[in-house]
Order: sequence, then structure tokens, then C-alpha cells
Amino acid sequence: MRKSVLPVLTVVAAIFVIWYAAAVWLNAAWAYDRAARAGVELSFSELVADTWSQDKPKLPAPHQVAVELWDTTVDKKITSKRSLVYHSWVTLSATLLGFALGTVLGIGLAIGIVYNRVMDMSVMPWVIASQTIPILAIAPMIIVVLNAVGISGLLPKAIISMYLSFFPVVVGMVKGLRSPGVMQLDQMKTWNASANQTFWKLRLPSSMPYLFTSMKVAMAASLVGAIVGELPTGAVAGLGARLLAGSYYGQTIQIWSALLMAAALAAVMVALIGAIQRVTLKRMGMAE
Amino acid sequence: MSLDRGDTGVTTETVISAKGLNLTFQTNDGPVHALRDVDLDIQKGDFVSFIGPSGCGKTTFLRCMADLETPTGGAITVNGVSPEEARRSRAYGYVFQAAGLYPWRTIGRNVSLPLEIMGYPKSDIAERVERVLELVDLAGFEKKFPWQLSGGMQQRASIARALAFDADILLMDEPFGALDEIVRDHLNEQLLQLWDRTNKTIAFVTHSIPEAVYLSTRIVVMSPRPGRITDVIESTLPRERPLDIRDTPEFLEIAHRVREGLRAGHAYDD
Amino acid sequence: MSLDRGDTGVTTETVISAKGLNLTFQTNDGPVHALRDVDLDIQKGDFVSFIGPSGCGKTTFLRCMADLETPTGGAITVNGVSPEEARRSRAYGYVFQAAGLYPWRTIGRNVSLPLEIMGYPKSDIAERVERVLELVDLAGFEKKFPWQLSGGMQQRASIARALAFDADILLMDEPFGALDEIVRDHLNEQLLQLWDRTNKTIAFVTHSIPEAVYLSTRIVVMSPRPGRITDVIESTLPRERPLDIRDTPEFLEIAHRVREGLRAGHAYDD
Amino acid sequence: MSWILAGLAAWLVGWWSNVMLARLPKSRATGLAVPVIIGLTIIVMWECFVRGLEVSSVILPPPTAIAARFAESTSILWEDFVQTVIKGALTGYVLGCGAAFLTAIAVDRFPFLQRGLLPVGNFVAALPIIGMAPILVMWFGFDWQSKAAVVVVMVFFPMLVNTVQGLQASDRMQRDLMRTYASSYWQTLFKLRLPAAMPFIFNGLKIATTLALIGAIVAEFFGSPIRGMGFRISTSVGQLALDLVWAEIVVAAIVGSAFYGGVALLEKAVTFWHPSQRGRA
Amino acid sequence: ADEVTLQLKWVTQAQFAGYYVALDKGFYEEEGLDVTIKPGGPDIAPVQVLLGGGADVMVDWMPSALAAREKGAPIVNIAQPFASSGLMLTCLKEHGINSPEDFPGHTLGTWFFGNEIPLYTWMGKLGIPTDGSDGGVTIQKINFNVDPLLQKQVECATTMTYNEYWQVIDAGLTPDDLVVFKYEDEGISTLEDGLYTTEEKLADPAEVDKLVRFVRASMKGWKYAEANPDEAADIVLENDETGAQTEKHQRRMMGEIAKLTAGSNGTLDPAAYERTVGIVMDGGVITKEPEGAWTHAITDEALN
Ligand SMILES: Nc1ncnc2c1ncn2[C@@H]1O[C@H](COP(=O)(O)OP(=O)(O)OP(=O)(O)O)[C@@H](O)[C@H]1O
Ligand SMILES: Nc1ncnc2c1ncn2[C@@H]1O[C@H](COP(=O)(O)OP(=O)(O)OP(=O)(O)O)[C@@H](O)[C@H]1O
Ligand SMILES: Cc1ncc(C[n+]2csc(CCO)c2C)c(N)n1
Ligand SMILES: [Mg+2]
Ligand SMILES: [Mg+2]
Repeated sequence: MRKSVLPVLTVVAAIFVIWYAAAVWLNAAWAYDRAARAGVELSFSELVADTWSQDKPKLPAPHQVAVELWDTTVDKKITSKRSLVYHSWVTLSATLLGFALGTVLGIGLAIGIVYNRVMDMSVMPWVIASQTIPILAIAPMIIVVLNAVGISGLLPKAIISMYLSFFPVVVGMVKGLRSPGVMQLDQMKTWNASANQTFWKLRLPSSMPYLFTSMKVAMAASLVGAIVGELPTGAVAGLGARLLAGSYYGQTIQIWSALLMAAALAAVMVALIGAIQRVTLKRMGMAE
Repeated sequence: MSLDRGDTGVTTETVISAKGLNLTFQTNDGPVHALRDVDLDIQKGDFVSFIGPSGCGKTTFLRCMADLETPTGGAITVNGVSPEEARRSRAYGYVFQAAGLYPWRTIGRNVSLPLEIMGYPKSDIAERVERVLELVDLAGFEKKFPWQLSGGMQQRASIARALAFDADILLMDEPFGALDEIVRDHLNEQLLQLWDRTNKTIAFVTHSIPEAVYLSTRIVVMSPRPGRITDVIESTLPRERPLDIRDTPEFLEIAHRVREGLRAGHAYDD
Repeated sequence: MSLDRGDTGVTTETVISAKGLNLTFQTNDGPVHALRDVDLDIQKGDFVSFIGPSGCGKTTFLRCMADLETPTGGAITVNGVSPEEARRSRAYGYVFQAAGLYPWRTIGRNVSLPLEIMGYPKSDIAERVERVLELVDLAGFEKKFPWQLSGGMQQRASIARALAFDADILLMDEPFGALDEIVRDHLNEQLLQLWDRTNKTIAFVTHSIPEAVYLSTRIVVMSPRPGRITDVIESTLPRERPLDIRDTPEFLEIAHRVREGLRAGHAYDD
Repeated sequence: MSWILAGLAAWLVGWWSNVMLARLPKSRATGLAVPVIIGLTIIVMWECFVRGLEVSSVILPPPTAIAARFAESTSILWEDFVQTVIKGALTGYVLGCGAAFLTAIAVDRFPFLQRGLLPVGNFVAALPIIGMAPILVMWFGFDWQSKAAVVVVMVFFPMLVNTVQGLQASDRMQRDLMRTYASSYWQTLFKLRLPAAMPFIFNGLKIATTLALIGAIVAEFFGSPIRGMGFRISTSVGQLALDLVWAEIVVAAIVGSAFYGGVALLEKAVTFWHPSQRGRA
Repeated sequence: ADEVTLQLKWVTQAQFAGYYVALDKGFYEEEGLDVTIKPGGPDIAPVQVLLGGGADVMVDWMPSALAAREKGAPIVNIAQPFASSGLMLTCLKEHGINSPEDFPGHTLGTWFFGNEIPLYTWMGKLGIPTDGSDGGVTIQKINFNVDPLLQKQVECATTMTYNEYWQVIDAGLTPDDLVVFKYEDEGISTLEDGLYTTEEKLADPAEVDKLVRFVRASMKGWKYAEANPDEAADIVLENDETGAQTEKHQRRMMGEIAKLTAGSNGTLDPAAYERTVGIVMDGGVITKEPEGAWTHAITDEALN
């Protein structure tokens, strides 16, 4: 753990250097343009200063994003519509609901696949095909259809997020539920264990490491799903709405701060699952 | 349940009986005859060892008794009924070659697993677990996880697990394969004592000639391709067997017979 | 390279020399003393067996010779140089306990792997592969993949792999542990012949007392916690050893000494 | 009402025939027939319910309408396919997976990078693509280059993580063996670690197939020339030509599944030795 | 109170000030209505929402409404608060475009989603090919923002008088740097924000009654907004859930919007309708003269 602090800091520092340099490079055209229209020459230091402080830069400089993040999280009441914390919460609630639904659906399908021959032979290709459908394309239709049957608010977003998150869970859990070896299954047979007992005492416990790994992937997918779901709901609130609104008004700084917030949210949730994983596996004696 | 007159003149009870048993696996490379025309009767209280080169069908035969494989021909009964019925009535305990403990359960809870499954009452379970762990010298290790134990200790735990419930038959597939000789000797002694005391019927697969001779009342020598029984050697050793019986001429004589039987059926090519 | 006067009166060459060797693993549960003050000299042409209960440091000692572990104290030389230099000059072949063949390579290409790495010419490789596969009775299996062979055949292939290149030292860690007795006897004979013919120096880890006695010129008995050498038994058996030498009183006498040595250091608790 | 009953009947028939098929010994034919029957059942039920419940075709068109539209728009679909799949997705897939592979080797060679890059990488990978897509379109222009860039960003980390994990997949004994041969870094890499990593690498490649396709399509929502699957989907929704939208979605599903299947076949050929492949022989 | 849901065509902004004012000032309440306003977005097709039952009334532009009608969506215009069009094409002067004759060889960016129709019609009228052949223009789909223009990915871009144009100005360009072509001036203007509902609702007297009250209150809101633009803009800001809009921009937008709603009491002008149909048919988006696409029934009732 400690050993990785220095490398991480180095990499982060490198990213900042590249980022600042890229900001100069990408925003220079606009700076020159404006200077040309104003009929002035730009020195290099003026150029750098300008590219790092534009209102609507092609790439905002890190400190601009940081200031925006500060302004919209710390400086605003969290109930305010201008608070990023408020918008994060809107997105997070849909994410968590979608994640829960996706995990349940994924585990259910995996159990079906492992225990039912027909499902084993038929479900997987369709599950894979389902993931090749561009969700952004059908998200609006899902929202409209659900709206038509009277479901609105959190649930439609959560359903889209579920659609993205059940996949890694199915794949991981099928692997996990099948991870007990022939010998372990035979053992259960020698004790004349019922299918139920075999599931609860053997298959489920041995699938735990797989479950946690796939839940981490699913959590990140859920967040993407919630954001996708926010785009067509009229971009009312949430990080997706911030991204969208930022894009309509060319507010790149706002886009980047929403983006980083989303990534941070995902990272925190994944770390949380990791912590739960460690505790659980430790209590199960599966980790040292 | 067939009652026979054994050659010792006492009434004996046939516990496992195979008649013309055949088992062929269908594989991609064509059929593999794992067992061909196997005939064998095991009497109650017998300690029968199976020995033979790798791939001769020892494991397969044991698995047939346990209803883990279905023979493709012939008949086999366990306690006078089909292996499936015997399995359902939990007539036997099976010890696999590898310990196969569940890493997420402590040693104690690994041993109690079959008891939970079979629905023993809670208090009874605790008492039994304690007793069998004592038996295999693992008292005090209940709370440890398998990976905190050495291979030998794990193997002993797995034996304890098979002994925890009251099965009259014990099927053991190379249970001591992974142990060093001293520990093996010790467990051999313990197993003999247990057998003597409880009058269980034991079918035991091994690769070691001395082990087979030391433990058994009967030694079944098998040979591969197709798997069949080539020799059955009755032991003339007494039931009471101290470890140094292995240096007696009688012991060496039986061991020699077994080695000859083995060599005859061996092809050197696996 | 230190030249010694051996006790046989012939000039001998010390190939492996350990002086006050110590190795402590730092683990979560505190330090494990895998080797404590180990002194041993192995002469050129020696066949030294290491025997002892599980966890006594046999594998660790072998790995020190092979530069796969770094001792935390004491000195060890191989061919008069450090183990690392010896490894770099490809002075030894190592046979691991498990076969460890690469599943994506055929048997033939598994055996040729070290040759490719060491840059042998193509034609030479083919010829050597054929020869060593012949030696371990695997001719005709070049094109098979490891998982298409039995465990015993895989183990033989792994031995062939270590023999394919010309190393004067052979380090073998329980190479025959997974084999049945007949095959094991056969390979024991073959190994003895090879050793006799090529005058290789062999360090050999085993759990089997008869095997150790049958093969070795010297038997090193180790005991655990901390791992140390408790006894070194010189064999009085002749170099020429037919299989039935194992029934001679001389053999049994040595075996008895080894067993006593082992039992002394054994605690029953692994 | 009769349409709905027909839909339910289709479901029963489909399920029943699959149960029958599943009882047959496993073979290539049944392995193919069962999923196909499921698909047909879904389509028939869809048709019946859309008709039975009189769902407006601007909300959900019936499969027959989609099929008809598919048949008459093949040239549009082909043009979009070339633009999105061949130019955008495939280029990005190759570049992204290739770059990730090389990075993985660098990361593996220098543990410093591994400890530094992977945690940061995980964070970067969590940046939602919908947010990245408009930015990349802004940077790389409207044509396929920006789509390829989006795909590169999407496939890079799954591929990197899998490859790094794969490079660590060889067990200790196998690596020790190489050590006893005094094998060089590159020899060990090519003869042991890469082959051992193949199952993991293919895992990454498989995940990347679906990501690549979705990425390319989604990126087109944020700016594109006036062709491409994402362009067509977004404009057709606006024109309420939902049959065309679904025709494009069908193309996406077919292409995506075929792409995935192709990589899976390749995997089977390359990692034939791995237990997971051998088991299903 | 009777519930009415209104689906907007775009996100909350002063473009829809009338409805928010009517809501905020209690005009809907006075009519005994409980109105919900659903903001729109780029991927939401209001027609789908309307037909799916998610809304009772929607705001849409006439070209896309006509196209939807031809596709089988039974939607009808019941009121037209916007009298004139705010659509225009904004070019950077530096690219040398001063008049329509200069277009050939240049890249024109437009929104799609039906918004491209007037541009295609216009190019058709000018005789400029759009299929990429010589002497033609390249048409580029752009998103609903002005970045492509600023970053010179296109030379002209579709803008609204009330929104995107000002974003260009805010970005630091002056009106002198720009050349604008208003569709209104080129005679190719189409009708923009109107209110639409389904034929089904119009057949139900109870629904009609609700709609009448809704349109009456909405128009009252519009007229109030026209008269009090700054207050209207503030009301819009309060209703913006995203928290992304700024006061400066909304007030300015309201000023421009007022120019477009001026001169309409909500009644659809049949002449403007005919002109729109003509343009849309020229664009090839609809192939036959629509019938029953509008009605005065609601406005007649509401405004008397
Ligand atoms: N499930 C199976 N499918 C196909 N062949 C099998 C299967 N199980 C065993 N065999 C084959 O049947 C033969 C007998 O196998 P078995 O495991 O009974 O041998 P064994 O005597 O126990 O050998 P070992 O001493 O190596 O354990 C072997 O040739 C083996 O390859
Ligand atoms: N990498 C390691 N880290 C920590 N402890 C180790 C490690 N390798 C071995 N040990 C410990 O060192 C001791 C000696 O192990 P070693 O493998 O040499 O025993 P061995 O004599 O070969 O046993 P066996 O007969 O079971 O193979 C054991 O207690 C073992 O647990
Ligand atoms: C699909 C689609 N969405 C929104 C509008 C309408 N619209 C009205 S004003 C404006 C620009 C922002 O002020 C836009 C885009 C449309 N015509 N098509
Ligand atoms: Mg076996
Ligand atoms: Mg060892």
C-alpha cells in the first residue's frame, strides 16, 4: 500500500504536466485568433496565461476545473441546484438502485444458467447480444415506454443502469457458481446433499470472490447507465444533466468537473465494494 | 442381504458385491475400458486394499461403489441394495485423494458439514466433531482455517470428516498419498485400531505395497487396459498388527507376492 | 575449485558446499526458520538423498543450491562459485516436484524448451529430444500435449527435460512422488544407470526410505522447526545395484538407521 | 386479444421445444438450435404484442416492419456499417488493444509503472464515456478519427488490466523453471509469460469487442458526418423513423455478436490447451 | 384540479418562459389546472412522449410535427404562440461568405432531428448541390452548441436568434466578425414552437375543455412574459433544475423571444402554415399535403 504512494504521485504529476501542456496546445488557436482580431502580438508567457484562463477552453487547465469543483461542492449548499453534491446524489441514488437490480438479475440469471439446461444452452448468446445494442439509442425509448405505463422518476434511470450492470454479474457468477471442482460436487453427492444444500453450502460460498470482482465492474457500469439514463429524461438533474447542459452552453469547465466528479464517485463506490470484499472474505477465511 | 458361509467357517455378510462389472468411458479419442468383467465380494468387517498401476481403474471401481459413476454393464450391490440407494441412506463415508476441505470453513465446521447436511442435532454435532478431531490428533485446531494447516493435517481433517457420521462402510482413495512415511505409519496404526474397534468395512486404494500389506485382510491387484482384477491375495497376518510386523518374513512374503502380481500386469508405458 | 582428499583415498572435487547456511522466511505470523546452520559438502559424482518430515526445509535447501532462494546467512558455493553464477552458466538441471510442463507445447517441444533457450542448434535439438524421450520410455509421444498424458508420463517428460542439456549437476525434488511403485522402481533403476554412466552429481529429495537407500551414496536426514541436518548416513552398498538388493540385510540395516534417524526428529504434529 | 393469445402460445411452443431439445445429447446442432428458437420466440411474441396492444409504430414498430425496412435500406445500412464499424470501431479496436498490450508489457517490465499507473488507470477508466465522447469529438473532428479515439479510450483499460493480470498468470514453479535455465527476460516473456497470458488477453479482447462497437456508435451521437449508425439512429429517432432505428440496432447486434464470436473462435484456436477450452471439446 | 402535462422540446430556458410564467403566476391554477412541465432534451422526441401518454400537450416545431404526422402520428396543432422564426445561419466573416452566392465550397453545420429541412430547402432553392458534388456545399451535422463554429470545424452554423448566436458573442466574437442569414428574411422560415395534442383528445369534449383553459392560461403567461421580460427570465431560472443557466443569458434570451411571440395571440396563421408546408414538401420530408394537421377550435374557444 505504502509502496505505491510514490509511483502514484509520480504518475499523477506526469498527468498534470501533460494536461497543462495540452491545454496550451489545444487552446492556443483560439488565443491567437482573438489576439489577431484585437491586432496584438502574443508573447509566449501571455499565450500560456491566456490558454490557462479561457472561459470556454477546448481543454480547461486543471486549476480551472479544481476551482469549479470547489465552487460547486464546498461553496454551495448541498441542497442547491447549483451544487455538484446535489447532482451527484441524484445520480448516485439511481446508480445504487440500478446496481442492486442488476446484481439481483445477474445472480438470478446465473443460477438459472447453472441449474437449468435450457437456460444454459440459450441465455448466454442473447445476453451477449443485448450488450451490443447501443444503450444510448434505446434509452429514450425505454424512458418513453416506461413513462407510458406510469413509471417515471428514479426507476427508468435505474433500469437503464441495471441493463448495463447485470452483464458482468452474470458472466462472473456463472464462472463462480461453476468453480467448485468435480471432486467437491462428488463429495456433496456422497453425503446425499440436496440441490439446495449444495447451492448454499458449496456453490454460493465458492463463488464469492467472483461475485465481488464482477460487482466492482458492475458498479462502474451502473454509474454510466445512470448518466445515460439522465440524458433523455429532460436533463433535469444529475451529473448527466450537468454534462449535457455544459455541452449546450459550451461550458467545458463544467463538463470536466462533472466528469471528474463521476469518476470519483465510481472510484469511491468501487473502493467501498473492495473494502466489503476484504472484510467478507476475511471472515470467510478466504483471504489472509 | 446375502448371507454366505465364508471359508473361515463363520457366517459372514456380503457388504459389497460386484458381478461382471464393466465400465467404458466414451471419450473423444474413442472408448476407454476403465473396468472389464470385475467380480468381487467384500464381506462385513473386511479391510480390502486395491493396488495397481496408474489408470487401472481403482478410483473408478471405488466410485462405482459410491454411486459416483454408473457402470455400463454387470451388477453391483452395496449392503444388498443398489449403490444409489446405499448412497441415499448414507451407508458409506468417502475419503478423496486430495483433502478437498472448504477454504471458507474452519476445520471444525468442515468436519461438521456432512453432519449439518444429514440433519444431525446441534449438540450431537459438536460432540462428534470433537471426538473425531481427537481421533486424528487434531484437537485444538477446530478454529483454524485449512490453509493454516500443513498438507498432512488437512488430510487428517478430511479423514475425520468421513468418520464423523456413522457409516459402516469406509471408501478411501489413496488417503495417505501426500504424507511422509512417519506420519503415514502413525495414521496407518490409527486406522487399523479404528477398524478393529468399530468393525467397519473398508475399501482402500493405495500405491504402496507395504501399506497395502500392513493394513489389509485382502489385497486386490488390478491391471490396466482394460482395467481388471488380476490377483486377490488373502492376508495371513493376524488382526493385531504392531508396526514392526513389517520386518517379519511372513510380511515380506506377502509383499513379494503382491509385487510379483503387480509386475506381471505392468506394461511400463504409463 | 577446491580439491579435497575424500575418505576413499581418491582425489575428489567438492561440487556443492554449504557452510553454516541459514534461511529465515519473514511471514505474517513471524519468521519461519526454514534452514538453521546447515553444513554439507557434496562431492563430484555423489548421489545425495535428502529425507525428512514435511516442512523440514528439503525443498528450500535444494532451491538455495539452484539460486531460487537467497540464504539469509552462511555461505554456499556450487562448482566453486556462487549459486547465481552457477545458474547463469547453466551448471545444473532441476526437476520440480510437479511436472510443470507447459500445456501449450507438445511433449517434444516441452523437452526442447531449455535447448531453445540455451541456443542449441536446431539439428542438435531434434536429436537430443529424441534421445532423452527414448531414455524415459516416451518415444512416440513427442506430438502429444501434456494433458493428453497420465501424471506419470508427464513426470517422466519433465525428467527428460532436465536431462536434455548437459548439466553436470542434477537437482531433483521428489521427482517420483506421484508415481506408482512399479514405475518408480523402473525409473529408479534408469536413474541409477544414467548416474553411473555419466558421473553426474545428483541431489535428490524423497519421502520414501527405500528409495533413498536404494539410490544414494549418502543420505541426509533433516528435521524441522528449525530445519537442520540431524544425520548423514553413508551408504555401504556397492555402486552396482540390482533391484533385489533391497531384500538384503545390508539394505534393511541402512533403511532401519534412516527410519530411526527420522523418527528421532519427528514430532507427529505436521 | 387473439394476437396476445398467439404471443403466449408462441412462448409456450418455444419453451416446450427447447426443453425437448435440451434433453437430447449435447451436439453442435442442438447448441445452435436452442438459442435460435429463443430468439424466434421473442420475435414472434414481440410482433403479437405490438399488434395485440396496438402500440403505435412511432413508439415500437413490429418486427415485420423492421424487417421490411431492413430489406429496402440495405445500401444505407451498408454505408453506415462501413463508416461506423470498419472505420471507427475496428481502427479504434486495433489501436486501443495494441496500445494497451504494449503498455501492459511496459507496466510489467517496470513495477514502478505498475504501482503508479494501474490505480490512476482505474480512476481514468471510471470516467463515463458519454462525457468523454463529446470532448473527443471536439478534439479529433467529426469524422471516424474521433470515433476511433473514443473506442481507444474505452477498450484501453479493460485490455490493459487483463493483459497485466495475464502476464502474472504463470505460476511460480514455471517461472522458477525459466530461472534455472538462466533464461533472459525476453525469452521468458515469449516462451512462458505471453502464452500463459493468452486466456486473459483474450478475455480482454472479448470484452473490448462489445465496447468498441458501442463506443463508436455512441460517439456518433455527439457529432458525425451525415452517415454512420449512430448518426442514423439519432436522426431517425427525430424523424420518428423507428423502423430504421431498429434496423440499425439489429445490424449492431448482429455485428457485435459476430465480432465477439469471431474473437471467441480465435481464442479457442489459440488457447486450445487451457482447461476451460478443453472441457468443452 | 384537472391535470395537464406539457412536454417541452428543449431544456428549461426562456424559450418556454410563457408556460413557466403561467405556472408561477398561478394562471393555470386560476383555470383550475394542475400543470406539470417536463423539460426536453436532445434525445427525447416529444411526439413519442405525447403518443406514449406521458404528456397531454407538447411544444414542437411544425416541420417535425408534420413529418411525424405523415409517419402516422395523429397530432394536431392547437395553438401557435410563436409568430416568427428565430432560426438563422451564422457564418464567420473570415471565411469570406458575404451572401448566399458564396456558399459553394464551404461547410455548413446544421442540427438534424428535422431542423436540417429548411437548410436543404434553401439550398435547393439556391440550386446548390448538397450531395458533395462540385460547386456544392458540405452539410455537416452538429450538436446543439456553437463549438464547431468557434473551432472552425464548420464555416457556418445554425443558430437561434435567442440562444446560440449570443453564445458566439459571449465567446468573444463581435457582431462585426459575423455574417448572419435569417431564414425569416430568406423567405424560408417555418413555424416554430407551437402546441400540439392528439386527435384522440380533440375528440373528447372534456379534454377539449381542459385544453382550452390550458391555451388561454398559457397565452396569458406569454403576454405577461413579453411585458415583464426580466421577471419572466428570473422565473425560468428558478425552474431550472440543472442549475446551469445564467441570469444574463436568460434575460437576453427573453428579450429575443419576446420579438418572436409578438404579434401572435396564439392563433395559427393559415398563411404561415401553408408556407411551412410548402417548404417542408420542397425539402422532401413529407410527400403529400397534410390534412387536419391544425385546428382553430381550441384558440377560437380560448380567446373569445
Ligand atoms: N471421466 C472420465 N472420462 C474418461 N476417462 C476416464 C474418466 N475417468 C477415468 N478415466 C479413465 O479410466 C481409466 C481408469 O481411471 P482411474 O482413475 O480409475 O485409474 P486409477 O487406477 O485410479 O489411477 P491412479 O492410480 O492414477 O489414480 C484411466 O485410463 C482414465 O484415463
Ligand atoms: N516462500 C515461503 N515463504 C514463507 N515460508 C516458506 C516459504 N517457502 C517455504 N516456507 C516454509 O519453510 C519451511 C520449509 O519448507 P520446505 O518447502 O523447504 O519444506 P520441505 O522439506 O520441502 O517439505 P515437503 O516435504 O512438504 O515438501 C516450511 O515451514 C515452509 O512452510
Ligand atoms: C431535436 C430537437 N431538439 C430541440 C429542438 C429545438 N430547439 C429549439 S431552440 C434550440 C436551440 C437551443 O436554444 C433547439 C435545439 C429541435 N428543433 N430539435
Ligand atoms: Mg485414482
Ligand atoms: Mg518440498
